[in-house]
Amino acid sequence: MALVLTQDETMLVDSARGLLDREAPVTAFRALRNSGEPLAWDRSLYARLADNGLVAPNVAEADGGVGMGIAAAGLVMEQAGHVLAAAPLLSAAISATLIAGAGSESQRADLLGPLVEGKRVIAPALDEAARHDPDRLDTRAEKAGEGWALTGDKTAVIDGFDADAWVVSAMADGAPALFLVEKGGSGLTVERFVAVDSRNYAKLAFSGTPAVRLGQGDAGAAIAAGLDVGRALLAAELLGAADEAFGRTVEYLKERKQFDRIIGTFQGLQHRAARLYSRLDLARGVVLKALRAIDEQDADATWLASLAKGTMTRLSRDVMMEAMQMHGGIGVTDDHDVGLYVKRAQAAGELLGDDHFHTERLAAGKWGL
Amino acid sequence: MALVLTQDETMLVDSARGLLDREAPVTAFRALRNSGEPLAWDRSLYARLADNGLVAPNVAEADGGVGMGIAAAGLVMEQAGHVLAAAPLLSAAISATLIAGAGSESQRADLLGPLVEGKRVIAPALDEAARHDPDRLDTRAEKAGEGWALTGDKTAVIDGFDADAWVVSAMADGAPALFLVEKGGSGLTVERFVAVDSRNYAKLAFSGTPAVRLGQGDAGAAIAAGLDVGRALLAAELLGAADEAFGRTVEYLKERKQFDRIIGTFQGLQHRAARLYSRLDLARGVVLKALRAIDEQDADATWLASLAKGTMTRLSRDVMMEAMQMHGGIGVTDDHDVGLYVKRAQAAGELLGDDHFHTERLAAGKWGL
Amino acid sequence: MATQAAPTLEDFRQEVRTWLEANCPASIRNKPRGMDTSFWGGRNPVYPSDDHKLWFERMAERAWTVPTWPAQYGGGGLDAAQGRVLKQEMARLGAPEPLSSLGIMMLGPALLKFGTEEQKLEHIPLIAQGKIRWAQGYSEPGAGSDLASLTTRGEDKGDHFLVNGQKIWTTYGHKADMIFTLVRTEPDAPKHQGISFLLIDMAQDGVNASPIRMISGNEHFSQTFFDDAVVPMANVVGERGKGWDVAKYLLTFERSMMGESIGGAAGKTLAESALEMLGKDGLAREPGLRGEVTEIMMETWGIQIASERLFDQGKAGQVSPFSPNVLKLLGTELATRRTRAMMSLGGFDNLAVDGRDAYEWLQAPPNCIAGGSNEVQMNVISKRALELPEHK
Amino acid sequence: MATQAAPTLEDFRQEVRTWLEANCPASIRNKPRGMDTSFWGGRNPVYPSDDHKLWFERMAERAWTVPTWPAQYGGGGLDAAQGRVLKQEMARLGAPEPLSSLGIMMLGPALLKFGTEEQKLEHIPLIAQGKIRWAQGYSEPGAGSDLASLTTRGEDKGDHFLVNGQKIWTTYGHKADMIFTLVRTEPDAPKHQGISFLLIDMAQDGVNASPIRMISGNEHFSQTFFDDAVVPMANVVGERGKGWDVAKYLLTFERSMMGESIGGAAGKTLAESALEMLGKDGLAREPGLRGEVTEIMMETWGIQIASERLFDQGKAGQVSPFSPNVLKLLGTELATRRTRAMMSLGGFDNLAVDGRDAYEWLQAPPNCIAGGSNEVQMNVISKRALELPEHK
Repeated sequence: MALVLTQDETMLVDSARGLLDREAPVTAFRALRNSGEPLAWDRSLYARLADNGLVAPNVAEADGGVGMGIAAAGLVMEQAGHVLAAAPLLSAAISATLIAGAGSESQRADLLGPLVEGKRVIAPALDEAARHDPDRLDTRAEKAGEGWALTGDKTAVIDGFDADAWVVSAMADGAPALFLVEKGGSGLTVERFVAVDSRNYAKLAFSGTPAVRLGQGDAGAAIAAGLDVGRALLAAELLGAADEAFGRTVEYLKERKQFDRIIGTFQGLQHRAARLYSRLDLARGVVLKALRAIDEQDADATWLASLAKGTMTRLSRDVMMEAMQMHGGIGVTDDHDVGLYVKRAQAAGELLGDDHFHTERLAAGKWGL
Repeated sequence: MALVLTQDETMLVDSARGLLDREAPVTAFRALRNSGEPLAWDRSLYARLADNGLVAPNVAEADGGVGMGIAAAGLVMEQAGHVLAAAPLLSAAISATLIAGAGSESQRADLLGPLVEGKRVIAPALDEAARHDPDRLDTRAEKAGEGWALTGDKTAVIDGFDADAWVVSAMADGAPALFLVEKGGSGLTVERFVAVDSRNYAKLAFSGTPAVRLGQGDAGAAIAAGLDVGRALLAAELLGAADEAFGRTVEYLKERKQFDRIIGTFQGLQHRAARLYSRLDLARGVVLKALRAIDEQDADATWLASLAKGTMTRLSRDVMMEAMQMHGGIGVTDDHDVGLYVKRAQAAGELLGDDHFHTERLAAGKWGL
Repeated sequence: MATQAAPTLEDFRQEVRTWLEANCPASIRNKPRGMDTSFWGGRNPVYPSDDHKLWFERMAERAWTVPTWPAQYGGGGLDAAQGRVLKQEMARLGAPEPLSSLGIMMLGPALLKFGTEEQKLEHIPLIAQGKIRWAQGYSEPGAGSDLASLTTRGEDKGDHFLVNGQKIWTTYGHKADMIFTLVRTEPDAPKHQGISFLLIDMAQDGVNASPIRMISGNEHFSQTFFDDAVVPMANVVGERGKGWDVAKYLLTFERSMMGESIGGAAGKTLAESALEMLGKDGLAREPGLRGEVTEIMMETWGIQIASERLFDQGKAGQVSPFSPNVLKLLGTELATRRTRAMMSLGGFDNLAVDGRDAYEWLQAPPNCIAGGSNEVQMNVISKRALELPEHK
Repeated sequence: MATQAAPTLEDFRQEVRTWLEANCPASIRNKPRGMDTSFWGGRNPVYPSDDHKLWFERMAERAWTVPTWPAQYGGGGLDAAQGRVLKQEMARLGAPEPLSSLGIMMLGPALLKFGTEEQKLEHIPLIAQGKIRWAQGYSEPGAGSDLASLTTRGEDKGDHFLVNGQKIWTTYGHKADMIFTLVRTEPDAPKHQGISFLLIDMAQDGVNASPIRMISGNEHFSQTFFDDAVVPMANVVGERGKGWDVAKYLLTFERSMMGESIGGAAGKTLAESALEMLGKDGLAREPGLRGEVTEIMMETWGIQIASERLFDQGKAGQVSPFSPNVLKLLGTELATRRTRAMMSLGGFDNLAVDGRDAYEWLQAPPNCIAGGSNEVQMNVISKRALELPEHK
């Protein structure tokens, strides 16, 4: 596994960054937030991203995708993190992984094409606890005629409000399984959750809701794969967001004057900035390694996903604190962009497990502590 | 409880500092270390300390002491920490607490007078695990004629090598009890333990060793009191040592030139020094509060002892790291005093529970986490 | 060792306890502080509830809005120990402050120290009775923590100054009646001098304030614009050109307050919240989070002890001049950690944009910047407490 | 994605594995590194054991003491990927380095880049075969990390320099045969210039070295005194007066090495040690210590990945010039934390003055100072990577 980008990947990054800089600058996200639009993302932007092959680029060519792996999806997420692009990229990549992992051939053909084309938004609904706890799976699926019926509650559903469908985990016949629930199904309640990061989230309640099972048998491995992917991608997004917030802060240090000096000349601030630079430099390797490990089915892939998510949750938090502190008063006003990064970092940090969760997961799972 | 010193205490501090500065400067400790003298402390210095009422000033007047409480003992330890005075002050204060807590009236009269006068060194032997674990008590005491016989092993016995006697915890009749073991008893092995801080330590092995029981019944409360006292006093000593190492470092910052500048003018170092100053300022209150709480039998006394020991273990470690780093190369040579403080802080930090131990003790015991 | 509690103080405690229990309406006890549950006084008072009004009026009648201020200026006349007892008993009952006020927290102490007898007699009773709501106006756009470089100027017109300029981070500027502020009145003096401490009535055309929205959504601060604002000469506090001394004295108060408030009496401890939110079993499954909670509890206890020690040192006349800097630095940082830990404890649910925990989390970082940024605190400690040299 | 493992590399791996298994004596495998178990070569070689001697001779025969150096100067001639395979296979078997040498780690790379053909032909084979033990002499008393201010001077005597002055922190100065050093040879040049990189034979009256005892008790460093030491003109590496360029290039190596060594292949991981020392149950009773171990493991993994990435970037020609600074800063700090955690794990027993853990704990902090203190690393990152301005 080479921890440098391939030429194809470099081109993908350039294309993603170019598109996002043009069409999804932070001002666009701010406008969307201020509009109060419940969807919380921009349909035309998402269509443009799909047109450019940037939606779930991990979907295999055989399934209608570009087959560039999770590394490519991560690089796109990193660019999206830079501009806080509001688009259901994360949910698309996770759902695609779940569908590819559990679905039958025909289900993959039916579902993945439209997903990659940005025509259908399918949100993953895996969590049931306020603090991420993948072992908790109380939602039940029972046979109902030809299909299945779900009963239970889901929370922290990313891009789950006004989605076209949801991939839902539930216990079926004593094992975890995955189901597709279509919008408007009976006994389905979709509650919008308005979060500090102004993204799209929902809580779902199922009460005998009709559902189609993805494939057959135990979907535990597919769910685990979906979690790994989600964690690695969130780490990549946090890397982009932290990189951007840090970069803007360094620029501010070069401009702002206090006590008759450019504040960037104060060694107290210089050394703090140098530490963040160093940690970001290391984290870049960790995130890329996690993405590559998933693509190469490395035995450590799931642990590297935790390493990346845990590392980036903590690092992005520290970067955001310093970004606020070094910007001074202006950085904690709503008019300034720093706050938007702070809020996104907090939300992305908590989703699919924060630093504490992943530290413990590694301690117990990887190192047997 | 007032968190300022009384006039008597201020006088005690001045007297202790004066005596120690004159008769126990760091050079004296270094000479003792280099001599390889197994006792590792200076009998004449100890006699002078005792003459001045500085040995176990917590011993009540009724028991032959000056009755100034643990606060006074702590203030003396703090001064001893400043100069790294090698004298069995800590073991004296702990043993005195154990004897006062468990001993009969006649035992207190017999034992505490000579202890306070510096004529007999009695070392506490409570620990049995490499990592402090007061719940572990495998040493057994059994009736043997008029007296008792001990069997088991003790470690981390402070000032335990070549002591005149030891106060030893052991299980007797199903409850913890305290015993006095005299030097040269049969079935007693005293192994010298040469530690990084060049202080006096021993490991003891008992095999049917004759022992006199202190008082009767369950000595659990006396042992707990001894541990509280030991922890608070170690915190006080660490405060003195950290204060001294920090003060010397600040002075060095004012002298040393690098890159054509006094290094104390570098804001990177200034801010780090300011943080340590702030933490030391807070810690001073915490240590004094813990000492006062023991004297006033405050309900939180045992938790405050843990707060003080945990806080000072961590803070002194951070101070010592910065002392080395800010002194640069010279600070990590054996010729320089910084290393002596580093080593003492490590040892005093581990004795009777380090930061991890006390943090957990508070989490579970005080806050029910 | 003798304890502080002389019998008379214990009597006072009993009396206070009885009175508070009889007079503090049950409906307003043990409510979370902050947000919109405080009464701020002013020319157009807005009471959070009728019971708040009742409570305020009863307390104001005894002047227990300002219990330790001198009685001759309308204060409660209690000594420091009695004031502490009142505070403790209010905390014990969960009674709210009857009146939140920058006049009490900041201007009053400054007037008592630097004000003329006329100023004290004019302003202090109005503060005690909540008649005037005061704002604080120090910082300016571009100046931030560097107060010495401020440019708002007051032109000497004989019996008054004509003030022009702009302030930022004016606490409650758009809701206040009057503002105490730093204005450059001696244009020829060196930068650190020539600044006066002026009291300005905001009910005039020359003063306009507009709110600043913070990342938490609150609008406690504003920008304040002075455009030929008229300020009588009698409204200079302290000497002309020496406003810096008054401001420094006040900043000391503000800093201690910001730091100490962390250990605030009211509300649940972080450990209690953690147990409530995740339970002991839940915490056992997340040792990292449990450890973080424990460390914050330990440091919080340290800050509380520091605050207790500061009080004792005050009585003994042994206060370190740098305690406010230390408390501000460590206290505000600890608050950011504590509020962040609360966010983690609540997980996804605490991301709710209208949640109390999210609000407090976003309220904490500004305190590391306000009142002299924490970098300024470290500079002060480094230069004045440690006497480290400055680079020429 | 294509992996790097071309079939031929796999063949090479098999061949290496077989050869190592046949040639590395079992008695010296899987031994803790450091202390006195390494072979350092030199004119008066001291082998830790006969098996070490055998191992060294076998490796030296294949020039696998310096596997990736060019064959024409006596190197092993392997490419980077093959060199890595050899390293991995040695780690897998627990085989020690056959020859520890500052000649290999530092001088060799400098000579290969800056040396004349004559210098390469003269010195590199001797380094590869362990015939000369080299010392490094940069710092001076009073100069520390501020190398530009050094004062040891070399007087131009036509065909040689006469060197006078004093160096400190000379690595293995009192055990070495020759020393590479920075000497001011152009007295009229500005401070940052006028320094040359000289190779000095220590077997002469004009050079004397005495060991410095460190807090760990080791004596790896010395003070070296030059008193009319004679250095032929041919022993200038690189241009006269441009020794700074050579030293900077070498410091880069040193820094990466110091940082990367933290993730070292040999030995147990901290988690393994923790389980061995306290057991799973013991750790469960000390969640704080367990958490500390976990965090260090995570950061160690991060450093290992950084080192892997640096290698891949090297192959792709995409190395960041600041990676050495980053690795040095974070790696040496992590080592201090790791060795300290080991001290805690061992509790009282690890306080033993002759214990391995105590030795390593006391060995770690000097690395945060040596090779350019970590403050210097932060300065470099701040000024060059972030381009933050300097205060005039």
